[in-house]
Amino acid sequence: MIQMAEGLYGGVLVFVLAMFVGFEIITKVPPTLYTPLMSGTNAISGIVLIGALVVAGTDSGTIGAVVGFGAVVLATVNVAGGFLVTDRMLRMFKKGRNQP
Amino acid sequence: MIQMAEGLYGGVLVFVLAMFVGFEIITKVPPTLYTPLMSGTNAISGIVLIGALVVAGTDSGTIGAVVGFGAVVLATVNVAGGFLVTDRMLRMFKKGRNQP
Amino acid sequence: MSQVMPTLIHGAYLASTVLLILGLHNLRSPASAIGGNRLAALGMLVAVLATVFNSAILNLELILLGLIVGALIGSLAARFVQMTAMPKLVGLFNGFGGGASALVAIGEYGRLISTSAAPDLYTMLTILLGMFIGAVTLSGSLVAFGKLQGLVAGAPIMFRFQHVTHGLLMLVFLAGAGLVVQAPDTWGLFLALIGLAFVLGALFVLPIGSADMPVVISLLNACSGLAASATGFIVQNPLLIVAGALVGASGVILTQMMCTSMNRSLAHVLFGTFGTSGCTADTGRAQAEHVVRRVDVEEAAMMLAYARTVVIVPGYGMAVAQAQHAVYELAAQLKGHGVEVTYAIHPVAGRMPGHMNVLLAEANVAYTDLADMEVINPVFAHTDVVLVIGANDIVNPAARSDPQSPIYGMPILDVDKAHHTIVIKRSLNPGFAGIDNPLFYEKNTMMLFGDARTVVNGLSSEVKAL
Amino acid sequence: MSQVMPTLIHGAYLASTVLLILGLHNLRSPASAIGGNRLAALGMLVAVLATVFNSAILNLELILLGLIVGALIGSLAARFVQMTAMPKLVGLFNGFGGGASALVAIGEYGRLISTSAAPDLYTMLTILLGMFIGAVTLSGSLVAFGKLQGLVAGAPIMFRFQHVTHGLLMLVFLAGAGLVVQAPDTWGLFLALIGLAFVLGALFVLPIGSADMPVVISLLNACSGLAASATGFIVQNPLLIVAGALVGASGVILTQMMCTSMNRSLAHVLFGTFGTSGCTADTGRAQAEHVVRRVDVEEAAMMLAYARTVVIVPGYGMAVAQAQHAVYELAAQLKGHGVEVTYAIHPVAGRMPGHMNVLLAEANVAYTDLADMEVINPVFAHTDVVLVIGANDIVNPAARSDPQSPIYGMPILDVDKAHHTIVIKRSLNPGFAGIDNPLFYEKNTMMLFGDARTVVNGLSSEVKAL
Ligand SMILES: NC(=O)c1ccc[n+]([C@@H]2O[C@H](COP(=O)([O-])OP(=O)(O)OC[C@H]3O[C@@H](n4cnc5c(N)ncnc54)[C@H](OP(=O)(O)O)[C@@H]3O)[C@@H](O)[C@H]2O)c1
Ligand SMILES: NC(=O)c1ccc[n+]([C@@H]2O[C@H](COP(=O)([O-])OP(=O)(O)OC[C@H]3O[C@@H](n4cnc5c(N)ncnc54)[C@H](OP(=O)(O)O)[C@@H]3O)[C@@H](O)[C@H]2O)c1
Repeated sequence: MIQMAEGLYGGVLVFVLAMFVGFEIITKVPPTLYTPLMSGTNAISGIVLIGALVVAGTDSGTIGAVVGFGAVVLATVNVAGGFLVTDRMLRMFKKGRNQP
Repeated sequence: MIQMAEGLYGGVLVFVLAMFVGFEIITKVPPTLYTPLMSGTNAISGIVLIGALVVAGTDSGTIGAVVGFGAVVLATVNVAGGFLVTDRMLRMFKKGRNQP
Repeated sequence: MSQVMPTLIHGAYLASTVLLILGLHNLRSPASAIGGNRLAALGMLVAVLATVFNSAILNLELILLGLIVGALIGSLAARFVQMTAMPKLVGLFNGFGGGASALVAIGEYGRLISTSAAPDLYTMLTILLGMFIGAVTLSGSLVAFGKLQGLVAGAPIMFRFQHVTHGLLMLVFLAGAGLVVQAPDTWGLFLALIGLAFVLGALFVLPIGSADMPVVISLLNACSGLAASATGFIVQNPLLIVAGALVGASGVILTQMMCTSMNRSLAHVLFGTFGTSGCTADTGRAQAEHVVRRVDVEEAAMMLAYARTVVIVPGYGMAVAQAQHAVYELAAQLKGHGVEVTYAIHPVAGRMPGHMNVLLAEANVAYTDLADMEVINPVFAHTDVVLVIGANDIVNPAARSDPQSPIYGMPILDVDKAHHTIVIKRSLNPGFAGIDNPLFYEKNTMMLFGDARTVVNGLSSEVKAL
Repeated sequence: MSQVMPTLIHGAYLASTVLLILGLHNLRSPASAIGGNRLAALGMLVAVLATVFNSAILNLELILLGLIVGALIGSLAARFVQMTAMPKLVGLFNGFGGGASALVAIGEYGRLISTSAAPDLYTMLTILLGMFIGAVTLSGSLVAFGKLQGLVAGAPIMFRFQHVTHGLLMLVFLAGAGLVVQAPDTWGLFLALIGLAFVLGALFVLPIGSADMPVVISLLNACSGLAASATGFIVQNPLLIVAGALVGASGVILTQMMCTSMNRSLAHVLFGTFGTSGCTADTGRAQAEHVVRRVDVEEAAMMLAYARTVVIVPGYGMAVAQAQHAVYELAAQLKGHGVEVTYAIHPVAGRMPGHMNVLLAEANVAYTDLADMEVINPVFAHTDVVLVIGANDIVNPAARSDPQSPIYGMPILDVDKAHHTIVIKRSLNPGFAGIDNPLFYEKNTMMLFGDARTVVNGLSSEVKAL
């Protein structure tokens, strides 16, 4: 049997599956929403914040702390800014009164 | 850090992602193709043949051999029959000459 | 275990995963579907070859024999099955898939307890899960097949306290499973659990009427996928998990779609009773009150041939009568007379999703001549003649107008809006839902009684003679 | 590492994965999109909280400070950015994401080589990959932002042998990476590689004209996702892999879509030179040969107010002039006169996918009043007046008729088929593609020269006065 565990194989499989999920979902997004889609996915790429937290939280000297702190700030700007600006944009989209 | 490796978590994650892929793909299949879809996915569920091969290939006494043999036969019927009947059905679908 | 060339086998499994997904993806249009199915088959082949070459397989002859026997049976079945028997075949194959999963779980159980180390909790749980889903799928599918084939009584088989009995048996199974987890190496108990799972599967399907079998089969399709996924957890192979999940998703969506189109909940299909009572009474009352306009073959042929537009609505009766070739012939004759002919396909016409599409495709009808419900419904108002062939529930206007009707709210084909509607069936008997159809008594409806194939053949010759 | 409550954190990460996917899934319609975005944000929050509580984090104050500073900057930017500056903002944020990924890779490198054991090949490779994609994304995004902001020269910056230089630098990077893998604990070399990656990213974007920045930004969007995925491999967290892959897929699809709509290949955008030469010559020739019909604000207002149907085609000029509110006002006036007003949206109108939709939404235009290209094109033939506001390439009929044109084959809005077309722009100058537009010389085209906002405001007052 194949060990599911093996790092690289498992990781690549997860990556491929997620790519498929992404392709199938994004091709259904209408052009109307492309700009919010860009800023929204932008926010999602801030997921690297999770990695930044781990790096910043580990004891690895001053350099480690500085690098970690920088990563946390950058990723948080991305996350907070991305989701908020997307929300702001989407709230502007309104439905016509006459159409369903 | 989280070990990607841990069996259950990795397996469940892969399962969830594959479910999403399935849902997104299948909702795009037109009703015209629902019957071939059923028989085609039927064939795919014969993937358990991989497991059957492993069981049948391991030395585990007569019972093991019998069980393994049975599993291989059943799964192969499923795979071969499923793909072939789907192919037969799909070959019947024809495009009209006047429409594009 | 044996990891002779781990990178190669991982690559092969990854390729197989991608091929299976791309294959399904290509099922999105009839033009690409053939290629898609072949891609998926290729993916399966890659996985099988990689497994055979990778594992240090001991009894290769046995395995080859199994593969050959299976492939032979499978291809013969695929070659000779009639298109009208597809629901049965799919049902049977589901069972085989489930059975294979159960056997793999059992085999793994045997292997694990014969080795010294006690299997851990996780492994035992996945084995029990795989065995349970697999066995339930197998016995459930066999009963469903039996019902469709007429081997088992089609009518719902019920007895007192049946739900209570099911629940109790389920509890017994869970208790037994708990025991097995605690003391894994007790073959006796494990065998008893297998039997119990088998019984539960059969008991689950027996109370459901044969008319509801398509929904059950679609659900068991999902189960066979989930069984494969569970097996993937047992043998720790993600390829099985992925492929099984894809099948599971597909089965769930199709089941859901059928329930929505029939306007019933899944629970109602599985635990309710439907299509067995009340129909005769209803029909009697209705027939007495209303007037039925009949038409004969000659007159119907005239109406069709001199129409500008004709929409054909096929239903279960066309499948039963195997009239699809005759229908194609009639449409060809009409087109020769300059009539514009379209086929209107209701999502749950027939007894299986996409049933009519396959039958008409078999009879050479181009899929571009078929129109889905949403497309064709607005067209009926401008249609000269609608020809309903062996369809009933899917054209029942009570679904639109009568809040008391059990099918109220179900989307239907609005054939009653056409200028003229000709309905071919053998009697005024109800269809699948067992309820009367006000369409038959409408002013612009004409009934053309008889077996679908005979009548349509008759229409063809008349049109030809015109 | 620290696994205080492995099941809980796994559950949280799984929930986060599902929330992110469902969030994206809900972006499929404007009605569900707000909820979708919030679901995704919730998913992110769950992941962050779980991580903070799970890891035995040492310097919690530092982390909290980082979170607060980042959140503050992010929310201020989100609150005050102008909708017309969205491309810039997205570009900058991409850079931040890439930068964070690079820093995580660098931090992990530092941690690993400061512990005794030599990091294995796999880890070193993922670290180098994450650092490279992250650094390239950061410097590329900064240059792109600079170009859009006017800090860096917008024109393509090129020099001799530039592609050769890029190639050589890339080879140097690969060689250096090889060395680092062999002898991991050489900080100097690693730092040099970081610098090199940074330079490569900048060199990659510098030669591309500022007009092509939207494509570059979309591509860098994909890169920021892939960088996050690479980081997921480094810190062995599948959540990062999944989320990064989702972003990667989205960026790739949007890039592809833009290239298709502009009828150019991605390679041509990245390595070709476009929109810089030939335009003046073309324009000169064309102006000399053709007659241009002009119209003034009064007459145009009359035509619009007395039309039955008006289609408004907004383009980049409307964004530049910030005329969206004025346009809404004009449409309201016209509707008051009983005119049926629709907006026609070309997929690459403006400078960013969906640009016009956002601007019009900002000005309160209902998204149900907007029509996509496929829907509106057949309608133009029955339209009384089309009002083109600051659009040029997207209505250039040369794309249909002139095989010599660089945009030949690009799908356009067929405004030349309408009864009358009024074009508002400041001159006969070309737009993004730098080519002349035969539409301006057609018989039924009238030019209304001036700044979009001023002119549209003028039209509004005239219509009001009628
Ligand atoms: N497609 C699916 O996936 C699916 C799944 C589950 C359930 N269903 C259900 O199945 C039904 C399908 O509707 P439907 O309109 O296609 O079928 P139907 O409502 O079952 O009606 C079929 C009609 O065909 C007639 N018929 C039978 N044999 C015939 C023959 N040899 N020649 C001529 N007529 C014949 C019968 O009337 P006579 O006896 O008077 O001839 C019967 O009324 C729906 O209620 C749907 O909910 C469908
Ligand atoms: N949307 C995207 O995702 C995207 C991405 C990359 C590239 N592009 C490209 O961008 C172009 C978009 O086409 P488009 O028609 O929207 O824009 P365009 O072809 O760039 O034309 C814009 C026109 O607006 C006029 N204009 C500028 N400022 C103005 C003002 N203040 N008032 C009035 N008019 C003004 C300009 O003419 P004057 O100078 O005469 O006023 C110019 O010709 C396409 O070529 C597309 O391929 C789009």
